[in-house]
Amino acid sequence: MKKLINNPQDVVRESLEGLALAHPDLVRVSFNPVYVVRRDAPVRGKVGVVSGGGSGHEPMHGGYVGRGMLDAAVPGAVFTSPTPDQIEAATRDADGGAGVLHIIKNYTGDILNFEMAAELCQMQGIDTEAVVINDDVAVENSLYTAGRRGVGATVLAEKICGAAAERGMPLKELAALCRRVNENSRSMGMALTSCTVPAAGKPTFTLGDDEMEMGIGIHGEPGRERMPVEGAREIVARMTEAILADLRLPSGHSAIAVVNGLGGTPLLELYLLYRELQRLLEARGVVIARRLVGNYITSLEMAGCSITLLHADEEALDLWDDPVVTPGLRWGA
Amino acid sequence: MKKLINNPQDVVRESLEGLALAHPDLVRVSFNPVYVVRRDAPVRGKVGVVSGGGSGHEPMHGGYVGRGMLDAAVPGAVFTSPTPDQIEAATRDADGGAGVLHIIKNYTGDILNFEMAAELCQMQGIDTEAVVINDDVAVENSLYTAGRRGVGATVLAEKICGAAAERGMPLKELAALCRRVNENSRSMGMALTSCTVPAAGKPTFTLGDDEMEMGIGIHGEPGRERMPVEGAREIVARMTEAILADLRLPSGHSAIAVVNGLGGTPLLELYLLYRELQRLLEARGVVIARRLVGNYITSLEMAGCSITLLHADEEALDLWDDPVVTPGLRWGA
Amino acid sequence: MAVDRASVIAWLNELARVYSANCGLLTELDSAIGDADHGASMERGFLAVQADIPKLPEAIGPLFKAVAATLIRTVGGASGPLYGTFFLRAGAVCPDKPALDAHDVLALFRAGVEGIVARGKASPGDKTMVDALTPALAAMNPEAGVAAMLEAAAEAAAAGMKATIPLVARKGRASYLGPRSVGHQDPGATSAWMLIRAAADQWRAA
Amino acid sequence: MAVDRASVIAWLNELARVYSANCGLLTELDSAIGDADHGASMERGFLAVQADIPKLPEAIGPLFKAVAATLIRTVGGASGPLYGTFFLRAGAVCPDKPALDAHDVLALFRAGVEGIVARGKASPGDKTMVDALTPALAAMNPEAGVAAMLEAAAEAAAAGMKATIPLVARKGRASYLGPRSVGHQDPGATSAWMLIRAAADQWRAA
Ligand SMILES: Nc1ncnc2c1ncn2[C@@H]1O[C@H](COP(=O)(O)OP(=O)(O)O)[C@@H](O)[C@H]1O
Ligand SMILES: Nc1ncnc2c1ncn2[C@@H]1O[C@H](COP(=O)(O)OP(=O)(O)O)[C@@H](O)[C@H]1O
Ligand SMILES: [Mg+2]
Ligand SMILES: [Mg+2]
Ligand SMILES: [Mg+2]
Ligand SMILES: [Mg+2]
Repeated sequence: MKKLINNPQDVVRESLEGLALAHPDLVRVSFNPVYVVRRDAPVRGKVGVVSGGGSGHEPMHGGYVGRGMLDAAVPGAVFTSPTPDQIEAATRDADGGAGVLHIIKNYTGDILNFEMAAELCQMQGIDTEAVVINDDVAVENSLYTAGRRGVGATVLAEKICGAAAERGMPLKELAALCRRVNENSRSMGMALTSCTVPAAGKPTFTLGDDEMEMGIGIHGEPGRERMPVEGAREIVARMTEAILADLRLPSGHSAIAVVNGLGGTPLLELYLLYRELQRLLEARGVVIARRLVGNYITSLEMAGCSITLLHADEEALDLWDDPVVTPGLRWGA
Repeated sequence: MKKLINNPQDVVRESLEGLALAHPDLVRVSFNPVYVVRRDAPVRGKVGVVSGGGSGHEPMHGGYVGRGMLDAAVPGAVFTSPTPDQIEAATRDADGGAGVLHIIKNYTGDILNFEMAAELCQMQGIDTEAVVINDDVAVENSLYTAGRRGVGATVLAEKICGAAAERGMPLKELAALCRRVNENSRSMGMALTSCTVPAAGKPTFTLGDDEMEMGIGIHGEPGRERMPVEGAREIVARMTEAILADLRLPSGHSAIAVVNGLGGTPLLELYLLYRELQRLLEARGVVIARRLVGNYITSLEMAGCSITLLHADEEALDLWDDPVVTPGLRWGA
Repeated sequence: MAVDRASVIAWLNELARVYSANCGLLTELDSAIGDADHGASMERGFLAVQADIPKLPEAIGPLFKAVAATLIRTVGGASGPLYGTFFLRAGAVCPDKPALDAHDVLALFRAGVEGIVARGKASPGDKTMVDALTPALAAMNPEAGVAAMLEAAAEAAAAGMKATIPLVARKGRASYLGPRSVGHQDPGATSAWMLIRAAADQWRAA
Repeated sequence: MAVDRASVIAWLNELARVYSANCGLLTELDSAIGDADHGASMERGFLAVQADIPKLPEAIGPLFKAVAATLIRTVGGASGPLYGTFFLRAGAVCPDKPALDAHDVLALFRAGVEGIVARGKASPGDKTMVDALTPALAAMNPEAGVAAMLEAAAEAAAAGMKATIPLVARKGRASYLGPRSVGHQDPGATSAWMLIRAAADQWRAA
């Protein structure tokens, strides 16, 4: 394992120290317990928006803390959900008196830890609502699994709900909005190479020189199918078809699209993938009204990509355009 | 070679098509000859700022086109300087009547092609000034070499000169400012893995499981020394010492720092490196007044990093803070 | 003989040792059908518990609750809340006496395992830690005494753990794999077996 | 016999073939001490020249200038302007006649090589294409006739190319390597040798 780190055990803490040093104008970082919070939190009267999960997906979530997006982010160890005490402390710090929305990716660990945290918050009279993001079509959503995983839609939900909270939307409405964003979003990912968890010291899996993993998870969980590598056009088509098989996105309607790198994919390739995606959707009459192209929800150094589509109404587009001032996403200010 | 592309020969064009499709509000892309230009170019009365070079370093340069930074960028084939006709056409399109600044990285090919382009421009009565960026301390600046390479300082020069041009600075002054930025900047890079040029189809070099290349170039040119991998702290110290041996940056003074990923390094690691850098500079009494942490000048999918330091005066900091609205760098608007 | 505070501490120390020693193994199992963190998570949690030993309460019930709090605070992931709940529920049913007899031990294991099932909602056969814990519990006969009871439990846990290999996962991260989860031993079932094995080893004399 | 337009076209076709066939080799050489693009660049340039053949001017001088323009427009990097300048200068000194004799051929190679030196400012021994081109030029004796003159030139170019192996690079990208450039053959010297070798092969009958 070659990584630009000191000790595997210190990676998350030292990286968060770097985040705090680099963006003192945007965020504060608490270390005991660990969480990232908006410089000016809590914002009086505003609903707090909090998310969290294992580390290794940067800029998600710590890079999305700031005006117009998250009030706090709770990072766990690499690929390990954070613990209830962290979530509780972050929630307390993010609560401006109007309650706090928890945006949770659908993994057993995330759900259990956020659940326990919510119980702790309730005991202190903090109103919380939990919304579980489960947009990954790579995984069957059946009674016999833990359900679909939460991936790229999390970024969209954090941006859109962050904007709505900033405008003053109350907690219950915000949770409903978040659920709508989730219901109207689907994602699919693929990998060319594995990631290496620092503490594990070796790649989570290995792929042959001509193999790819279709439907990979953002924690290096194996995907739907291991198959021969294909060209960008075929890969984008495969992922987009899987998404559209599960998401109503009729001709003439608008989408917000994320073409996301998993950490080891050059931007040169991501823009090329975006070209393929837009051409494909245009052929179906779908307009990509807004988009992100870059590394937004990663899996350490994994080479690969994911596509997320949100069937967007006017409200979503309008909230999308609101100012956002975070280390990882910034416009309008 | 596994890459998210269609044909190796089409990579640059298809990626630029993606850039154009993704950012129609910011840039236009010409394909014959190939260059990227600000949506609203030429800006009447403003000096045009144009840069260019081989592709494979995204977001540089095409991602830096927009208000407050470049008027045009000229991408060549992967790692291959663009040709004079491209540069000339881009310069013409960027000329608002006040002349055009060429920001050139110090590579033989870039110099020769920009020289020939400048001759063509002169024949058409377009005033150009050329500034050559040569900030890479990995390479000895002796009479017996092509001189130091141009790397990270290019991003700083493009941002700062872009802001000054926006404020109305005339061409000669702008060129002088660009030279000052270059003279006050130094960089150093290192690699953990090689990049793979799409047309070459295999890695440019190979490193052992416990080797790193110190002083790597952004085209995968071998560096100063191949050596055993070290921890982040030692690596940052090694690079920073090399920079400070060549750059006067006295205690009490301010710097703009770039902690840059080469394309395959997770943001988690880059923030960790930033922590090491700030601690090291703090110990020397140097204040990092502004910084970038992320992928700003890359080398395809190479894992590794570079550090750039600019000894910044008030003018540089002030121009740094001006609004910038490009696909790759955005604030203040 | 019975399980006194010193035996409990010996068990916790042994768990810290076992999870450290098997960190690589658990991570390897988790790499195949999960996300390669189970080893580091278990090690981190039980090293934290070990570090807490000097500060642990005297009475065994509160002691287990303190262990639970430490696990919940340091492990994270799916296994943090699950093992945390195990010790929380075990602590809650622990009688207030200096040493536990076989009936007490059975009661606290039962409460712990039921807690895990209540939290995680996994059934036997879902390819989780429950597949080691449920047969272990079923194999516990307090009439045989602590040592024999736990030895039987550890053997049943081992069998349950191995029986996860042919299963299709239906809970947790491995469930995303569907049929591709077949042929791999569940990491959580493995750490659960180690939990019981360590008790059996440490409480042989009890 | 002399070099007529058909011979020139045959040379250009052969260059397109040679650079395509040796794209991998040139890139491999450039990987060792450069940036792994020399093969693709030369192939791209001379395939573009080949595609232009139907539209090339009749007279050899203007024809070479058109080739120069195509190379300058399609190659890029260091070699684009350098080889472009070669053909530009060669075209400029080309006499306006349907076929070139040995003196004409020498004159145009001299002008071309001088153009490369003027553009790139490399001296012999700097480990560049100049190390193949300068000895080639020195070996050209027009009294021997075109075929023998170019055969000698190609052999001298080959020797010059091989002689770059022990050199420390002082120009171009390889110069960044300092002493680490020793032991590698210069990619540009190799493509320059191919340029002359192809002329010698195609103009044997001239
Ligand atoms: N719902 C559940 N009920 C019981 N055990 C579960 C459940 N979900 C997961 N597990 C157990 O947790 C183990 C994984 O733990 P760990 O790797 O620490 O968590 P994560 O999956 O969050 O990375 C699995 O091997 C499985 O035994
Ligand atoms: N100043 C120079 N004068 C003559 N030849 C040069 C000079 N600089 C570089 N070269 C030649 O160019 C070759 C590299 O060409 P190429 O790989 O196409 O360009 P780049 O270095 O821009 O990638 C070198 O091998 C060398 O022979
Ligand atoms: Mg995990
Ligand atoms: Mg090149
Ligand atoms: Mg796990
Ligand atoms: Mg080259």
